[in-house]
Amino acid sequence: MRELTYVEATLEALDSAMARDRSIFVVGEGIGERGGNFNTTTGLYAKYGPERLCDTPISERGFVGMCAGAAMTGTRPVVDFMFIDFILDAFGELVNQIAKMQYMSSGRIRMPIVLRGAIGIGHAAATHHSGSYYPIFAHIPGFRVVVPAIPSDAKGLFTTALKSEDPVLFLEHKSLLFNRGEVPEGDYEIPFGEARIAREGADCTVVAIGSMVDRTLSECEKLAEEGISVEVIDPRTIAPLDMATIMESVHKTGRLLIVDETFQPCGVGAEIAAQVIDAGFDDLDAPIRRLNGAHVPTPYSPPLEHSITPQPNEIEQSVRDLLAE
Amino acid sequence: MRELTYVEATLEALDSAMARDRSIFVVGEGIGERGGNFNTTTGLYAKYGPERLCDTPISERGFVGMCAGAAMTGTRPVVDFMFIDFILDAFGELVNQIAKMQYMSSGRIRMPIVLRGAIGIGHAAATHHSGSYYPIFAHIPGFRVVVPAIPSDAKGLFTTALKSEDPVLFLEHKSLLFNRGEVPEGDYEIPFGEARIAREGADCTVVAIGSMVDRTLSECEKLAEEGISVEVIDPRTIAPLDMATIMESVHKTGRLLIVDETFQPCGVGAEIAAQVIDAGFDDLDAPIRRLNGAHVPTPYSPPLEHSITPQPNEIEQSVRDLLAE
Amino acid sequence: MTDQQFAQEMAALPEPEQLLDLYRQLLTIRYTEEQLARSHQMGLIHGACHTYVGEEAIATGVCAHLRPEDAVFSTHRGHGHALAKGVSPREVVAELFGRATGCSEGRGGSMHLFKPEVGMMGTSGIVGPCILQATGAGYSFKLLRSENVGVAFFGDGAVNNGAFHEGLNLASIWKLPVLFICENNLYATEVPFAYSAGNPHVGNRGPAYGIESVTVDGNDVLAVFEAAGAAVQRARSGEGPTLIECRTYRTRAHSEGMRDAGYRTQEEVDAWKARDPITNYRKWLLDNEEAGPETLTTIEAEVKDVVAEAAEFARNSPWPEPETVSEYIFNQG
Amino acid sequence: MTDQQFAQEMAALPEPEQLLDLYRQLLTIRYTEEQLARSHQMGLIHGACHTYVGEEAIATGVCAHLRPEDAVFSTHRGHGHALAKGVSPREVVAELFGRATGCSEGRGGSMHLFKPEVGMMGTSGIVGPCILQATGAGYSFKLLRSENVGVAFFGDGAVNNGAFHEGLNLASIWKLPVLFICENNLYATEVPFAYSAGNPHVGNRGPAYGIESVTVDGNDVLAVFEAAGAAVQRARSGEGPTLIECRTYRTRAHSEGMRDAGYRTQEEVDAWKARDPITNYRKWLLDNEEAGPETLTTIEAEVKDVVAEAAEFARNSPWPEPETVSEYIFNQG
Ligand SMILES: Cc1ncc(C[n+]2csc(CCOP(=O)(O)OP(=O)(O)O)c2C)c(N)n1
Ligand SMILES: Cc1ncc(C[n+]2csc(CCOP(=O)(O)OP(=O)(O)O)c2C)c(N)n1
Ligand SMILES: [Mg+2]
Ligand SMILES: [Mg+2]
Repeated sequence: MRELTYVEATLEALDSAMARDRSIFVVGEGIGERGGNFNTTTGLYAKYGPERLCDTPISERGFVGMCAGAAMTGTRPVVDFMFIDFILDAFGELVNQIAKMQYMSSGRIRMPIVLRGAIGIGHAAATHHSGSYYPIFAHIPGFRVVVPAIPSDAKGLFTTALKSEDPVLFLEHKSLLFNRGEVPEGDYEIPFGEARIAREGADCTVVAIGSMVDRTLSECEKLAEEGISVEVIDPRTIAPLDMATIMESVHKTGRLLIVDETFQPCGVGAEIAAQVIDAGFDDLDAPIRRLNGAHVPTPYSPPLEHSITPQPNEIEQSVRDLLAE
Repeated sequence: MRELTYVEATLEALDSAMARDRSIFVVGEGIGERGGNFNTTTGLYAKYGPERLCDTPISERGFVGMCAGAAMTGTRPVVDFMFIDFILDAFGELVNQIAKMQYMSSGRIRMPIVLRGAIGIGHAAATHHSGSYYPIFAHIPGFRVVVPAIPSDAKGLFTTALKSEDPVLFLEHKSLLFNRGEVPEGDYEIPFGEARIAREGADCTVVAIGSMVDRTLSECEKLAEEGISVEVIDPRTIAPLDMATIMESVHKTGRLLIVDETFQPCGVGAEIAAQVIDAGFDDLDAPIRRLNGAHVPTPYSPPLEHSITPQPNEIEQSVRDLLAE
Repeated sequence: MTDQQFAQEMAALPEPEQLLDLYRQLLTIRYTEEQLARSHQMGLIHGACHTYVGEEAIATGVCAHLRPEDAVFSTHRGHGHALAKGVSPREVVAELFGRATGCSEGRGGSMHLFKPEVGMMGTSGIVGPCILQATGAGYSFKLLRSENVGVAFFGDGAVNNGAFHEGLNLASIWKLPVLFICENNLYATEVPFAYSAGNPHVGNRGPAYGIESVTVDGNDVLAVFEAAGAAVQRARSGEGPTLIECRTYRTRAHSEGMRDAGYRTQEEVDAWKARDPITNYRKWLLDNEEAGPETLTTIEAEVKDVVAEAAEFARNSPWPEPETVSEYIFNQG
Repeated sequence: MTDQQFAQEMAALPEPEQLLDLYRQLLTIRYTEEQLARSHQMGLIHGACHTYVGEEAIATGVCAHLRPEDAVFSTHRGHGHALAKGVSPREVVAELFGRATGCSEGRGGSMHLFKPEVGMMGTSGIVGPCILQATGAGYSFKLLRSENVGVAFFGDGAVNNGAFHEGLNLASIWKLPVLFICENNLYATEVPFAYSAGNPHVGNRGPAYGIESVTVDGNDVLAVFEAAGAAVQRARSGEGPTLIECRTYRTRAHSEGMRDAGYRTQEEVDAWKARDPITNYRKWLLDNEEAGPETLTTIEAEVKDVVAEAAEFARNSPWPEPETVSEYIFNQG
């Protein structure tokens, strides 16, 4: 199959959706003729023009609130934040308006808005350009939260996002954007709430999110040589979270590690662990472990930055520790 | 000992601190002559004047960002949000500036700011006036998050907050504000990160937060009549979280329930459960259970509103279920 | 453009038959609010309740120009906007009573009134968002090549908020069909606008955003009608947004049950009460022989009945079922 | 007040000995930026790097009036502000190299430069907050009865942001000692201000907030010096904030390594390069016989050495220790 980068995969999905559905438009800083800071809209301006690829002032709250109003009145905005960190200035609109609108209006108003942006630590982007924040959006009722790890998932999930009637946060890790992978031609949707089993295994379950999926898989290859068989699950969407697949895996392996770059306290790993301990208590043969990014603002300097994300050797060691329990 | 309401207790702490420390000032809407929507500043305007009790325009982002700058330059702002829901418009300032400032400046700039407001579901305040959001602030590195349940704690913890060099979120549940309780005279501090054992017991540990503490305690009295002995822990601060006290209790009881009005996914209960299952796996005789507010925007109508917070009978039943495991 | 030039460009006065509709609309709001105030005292309303008494001319004058497809976004003080946009007193009162028959099925209450079927796209407990959402409706309408307009109603308090700045600028640069209606009642709760704004005028803020702006007497329904008519016409014909400052006053407390002293004088309240938009409009109708006293008395009696019936309807309506509490969070699943 | 009246009220020209300090400061910024650009190409700078080349006159002219106790808050394009406020080239370059000797000990990088000891209260990767924080410094200084001032430097891009609106209004209503310095270089990344602002002028926005505002040639260090002097004087004497729009241009790409085509013409770039603030000021010094060519050449050589030595220092500096990564999150514990 042909290969595309992660960004090319979402671009293909966006182009196809925009061709099909005239109500879709994109707003953001530099997403018009420039084609987006991360090439997320390259070539679309020439095809669809300035109303549908709309460069904005630096008014994050303003254009998010505006897009909420647009979504309420028959169009389908896609907000491209470039770095997702900038979404924080629009947090009030997100939590009090976008997430709650369908509910407040007893389902008679829809909120088909896609909010996308680059997340994650890396490239010495420092603390104002390294955020992810998805555990926060999973905490709030009303959002779909999507964190694809590979190009084919990125395309299928973005297609689903662009057809959704609900608000979707589509979060793309900076270190994945230019990764290549096989991507099917044509339109296809991947439903929200279905995890991908990235690797089957029998001895230990590892749930890995976003950029941690590949990092975990490479370690598993090494462990496999020693006969240690790890199952790796990529949830793909954080909300809804496919606990059934995780539960089933833990039932089989009896051991669970969650690897996630974002902060540990009240994070996704905590939620997964809490659900497993509640409904799967008898399945567990060992404690549940979490590997997270350090609970610290992202430092700039490369050696500091490197030290705060879960490293391959830590993943390996955590699996070994669990197996030794 | 004399009794005060929760609000009177924090007012006493604030008055005393302002008398002692001229660098403390309060900003908010209606906190001047009016004395605050919840009487949080009653009488202070007459004593300390308009510069130190400063009524603001409806510019939440603006005055929070302003107070960040003030805290950086030698004064000690207290932001009184009335309803904490309004803090969301200032979320960017909180997360990207206030929480990160000490770190970014390698500790050479201080951020002594107190952000206070009424939280919680009740009184048909509906979804724009019922938020709590503390799990979000506990997720982000850089905040102290305080959720007192009784007047004496409110006073001691507020005194600590007003002396802290770090940003503090001081969150007061609306249904507690006019509760009365014994409050010592004079100044005293309660350190952050020390839970209160609200009730000793041997059979089951319940961690209850904010308004859930009293609700849990009343159920425990009933259960005690049947010989069921529940230990109730009030963490008082969500960040830092006193896991040692919780761990010790679970070591004794082998059973854990967490009762919290806020949303379940990626919440405080998840974090507590995940830490206990990691470090206290062998102590557990039963699954860990969580009782949370429903994962839904707060509805207005009383019967709907009533149905979404953990109710006494649910607390009782959860304890019974755990004991039956 | 000066205010005067702008005035000359304005739409004409209402047609004769519309004059009585305006009167009926004013009364519908007034009587409903007075009913809500009584119901609040009786404990039938559970949360906050901000009435629109004294400001009725604004919603009435603006919404007279709107079609159901035009989209209105409002604030915490939104009962009047909902009523003027076509939500029935029944649905408004029932919503405040928390009943399943309310316009938001009891999920919303006073500050969250929704009826998209008539273009009432919501009131909000948060100051500011309505400005942005109306801008967004304008964006939709432009993209969809419709002639509809988005309308934001907001208080003077919102003018100091970043949403005002960002929303007006966005509407300006894309020439969106939007009306920004500022109801300047001089106070945000108890804080005077003259204290909280470095520039105490709203109607002169247009140039800061390159848009038309004007100040009108918000207690004069005909003045509001004229200004709004011109603005709607501009919007529908692709000429972009307009900011209209309506100078007005709320004659009841900020919200029912709240103190209403200490921040404004009795003289000030009395002076504004003497400028009551309904009394004055009634007088104008009589003085100009647009209607006789019997006609007006008949309308008054009719509206009274409608509102009384609405309260009765609300009282007899069922509560929402707790089992349904998690419905509607998502459209799917 | 008209611009002209304002100009008359302005402080005098710099003292003769200050004229050469200004020249030295301009060069320090220019040479440091050029060094950083080279270092970026060599891979010694790890994150983004936004240079201030072409805009040096602004930081130079403003900071010439500031004391170490005055508080400066800046943006993503903040190297020049840090240098002008008294952070040494060593500390700036080392910070961008990510070394422990950098002004933020390597935690910050290009967009997070801090040295509170000299009143450099930080640059920010987020557009907007500096405006609010400078306002807050003004609040502190007023409350503490000091004569210090808060200064915000920000781009034209920030003007469309709610922080601008809220910050200027707050500073106005409390008459805070603050300077709002808008560096209008016509673009936010590649988006022209003329496109993104309904009103393409910044210097006329003061009246919307009831504060003084003025537009100056941001490439003329003496014009900036004069306007800033008057504003600082006003602030120190309790007369409140001033907004100064400095019209300028960045002659390099938005950030190092980024494309610099497709959104502006070569003619435009060339026209502005011909108005280079340093070349022109040099010429002015010579023409007015304020300095001879040898003096200037000596200064140039001296500054070159300082900057070269700074790069050397940075290259030889140690990396921060990963073990320290969690230090400084909290003051206590
Ligand atoms: C963002 C936000 N901050 C604070 C409040 C609390 N609040 C509710 S109404 C109000 C005053 C609003 O004043 P104005 O906009 O002038 O409207 P009015 O009540 O006078 O009609 C305030 C401060 C809020 N609802 N939203
Ligand atoms: C809130 C926010 N949104 C977007 C960005 C991304 N961004 C960085 S610099 C920039 C352009 C800034 O333009 P301007 O304020 O004019 O400053 P200049 O770069 O021209 O000096 C943008 C959009 C940001 N840093 N912060
Ligand atoms: Mg008002
Ligand atoms: Mg610029």
